[in-house]
Amino acid sequence: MKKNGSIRSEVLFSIKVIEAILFSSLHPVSAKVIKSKLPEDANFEELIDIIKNKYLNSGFNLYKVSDAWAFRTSPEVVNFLTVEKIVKKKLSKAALEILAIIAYYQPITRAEIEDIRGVSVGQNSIENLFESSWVEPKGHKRVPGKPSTWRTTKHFLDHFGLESIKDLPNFYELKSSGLLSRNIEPSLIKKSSLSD
Amino acid sequence: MKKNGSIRSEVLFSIKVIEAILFSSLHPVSAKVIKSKLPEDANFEELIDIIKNKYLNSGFNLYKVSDAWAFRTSPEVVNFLTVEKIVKKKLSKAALEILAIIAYYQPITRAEIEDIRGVSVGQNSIENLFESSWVEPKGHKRVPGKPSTWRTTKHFLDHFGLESIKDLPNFYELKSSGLLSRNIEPSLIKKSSLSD
Amino acid sequence: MEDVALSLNEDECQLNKNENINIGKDIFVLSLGEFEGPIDLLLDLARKQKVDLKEVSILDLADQYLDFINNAKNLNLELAAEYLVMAAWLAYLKSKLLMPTEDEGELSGEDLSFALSFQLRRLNAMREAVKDLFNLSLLNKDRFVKGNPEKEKINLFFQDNTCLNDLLLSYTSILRAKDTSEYSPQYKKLESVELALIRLNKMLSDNKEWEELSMFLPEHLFTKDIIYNRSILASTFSATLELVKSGKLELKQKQPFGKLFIRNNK
Repeated sequence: MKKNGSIRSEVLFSIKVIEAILFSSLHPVSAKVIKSKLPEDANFEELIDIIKNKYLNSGFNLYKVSDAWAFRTSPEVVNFLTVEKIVKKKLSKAALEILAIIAYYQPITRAEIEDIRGVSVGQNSIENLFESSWVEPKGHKRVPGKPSTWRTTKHFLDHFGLESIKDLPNFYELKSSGLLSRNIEPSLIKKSSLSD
Repeated sequence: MKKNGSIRSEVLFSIKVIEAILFSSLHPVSAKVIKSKLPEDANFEELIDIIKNKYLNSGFNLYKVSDAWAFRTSPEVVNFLTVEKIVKKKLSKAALEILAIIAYYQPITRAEIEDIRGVSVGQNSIENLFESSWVEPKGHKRVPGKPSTWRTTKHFLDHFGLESIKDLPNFYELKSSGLLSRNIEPSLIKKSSLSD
Repeated sequence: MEDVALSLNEDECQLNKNENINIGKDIFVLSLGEFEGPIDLLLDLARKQKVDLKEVSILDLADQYLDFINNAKNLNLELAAEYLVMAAWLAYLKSKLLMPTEDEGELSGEDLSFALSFQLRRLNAMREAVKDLFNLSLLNKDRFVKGNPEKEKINLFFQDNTCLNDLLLSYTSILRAKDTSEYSPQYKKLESVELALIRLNKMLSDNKEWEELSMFLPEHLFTKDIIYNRSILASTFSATLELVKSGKLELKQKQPFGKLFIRNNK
């Protein structure tokens, strides 16, 4: 295959063909299919070996999958392909209500939350808040059934910029801010100093 | 970048990272995205040059599309590829002509395209090109009515294998012959008749 | 982005698509529908002159176009207005070229024919450009993208956008909702006519003389509750009328808006 130390041009061309086939193919390409594209006298194994070595230190390497071949990105650099995206989202209305009730009435059981809301609390609602580190269990209430009680976390305080749970505006502060008036106007909500 | 004739290992690793990023992406990847994955002191232009040369004689080559890069199979070996058929969307003769006019005259308004073609441009012609990602609006022309102007997209460049609009066939010849001017004003008529 | 490949058929590249049109000959096949307007037709005619477009004789071109239009008219074909406008313009251009005038401020025949030739060359250049573009290495035809692009590994970071105001609004909405459920309207304190009747009956039992009605109001009439005070006045008067009607009481008034006097009717 080699002549005076230089790879013959037919070999170079066959290599190009194999590279392009593997690059453009949706699936690993079988030896049979590749061979069908090459001249009869091509030494398939040798060509594959050359290609394998050529891409040994590349960002992608030649892999054998059963009797087929494919290029795959090198595991070394796979972490550089990760795209990091920040998704901004708000808590759902229900989750926010439950969180607010836990914040104001902690420690509190699920049943007590349901009492306050007047509707049942979905099985996952509190668990979701727990997984997002908003709330955490705080022991059990000493009543029949020993239900878990919940309280807010340090993450909760951090997120809302509160030093302690006592910094949440109390009932009278809410009332004087106008947030409790019956006919609360959207403009009032926005103007409210609480939004700052 | 070189030390004792050998490329430093950080450079080798950066090359691997770029190769992997470009290899794994279907669409051209912008310089900005690639740079975000490299060390701060990496010489991006030099790295891209090294990769471009490395794949000059491969089955796939590095193409620059505007400010982005992509691997594409080499046109040399196209006959050896059996690629899964891609839906061919035929554009009408008129649409192709409008596409070419937008490419050569961009940014250009619908009225100016009509001037060049001598016929009115159907309401949907440009919109169809837009929906197929060949053209995009580029602001408004500061003339009465503030008409939208159009330009070709990065996808257009990618499709025709052009690095920039200046690489359009005969772009400079057409420009220097005055044929790329929009208006036929008396002054222009005399000037360009001299330029021939 | 859609993955589409543009294709250009060979027949779409044919610029000389109307080889069968012979101007001024006995065989005349007219198919205006193949032209995209008069400029397209003119370009086609210009290419028939088989010279560089720069060298095209505008005078010959005008003649050929006018012949074409006249033939169409003779065949009683309906011509679109734009073709007729162009014919009129070319006739004007022809007259300018044949009989040059020295009118300042008007474009000369040369200027006009250059403008037309420019327009034809410009459109022709774009038609050639379409062909040239499709001779490039096209994506998905000559060059291919990676067949199996790797799935972008995306790490999503959810950043919670909930602010304290959201929390407080949520809480206060709960409080307001609870408040509503316990809401009971407070009725104003009023004296009913029934109560006034009972009071009057008690007070009138042993009264035979005329007495002012105001004497029969309750002792502590002037409370702070003005509405209550007025209701007592109203109910006392209503009760009085009720008792008069049933014949238990007599009522008299000396003048309009004067004082009311009552006495037992027994």
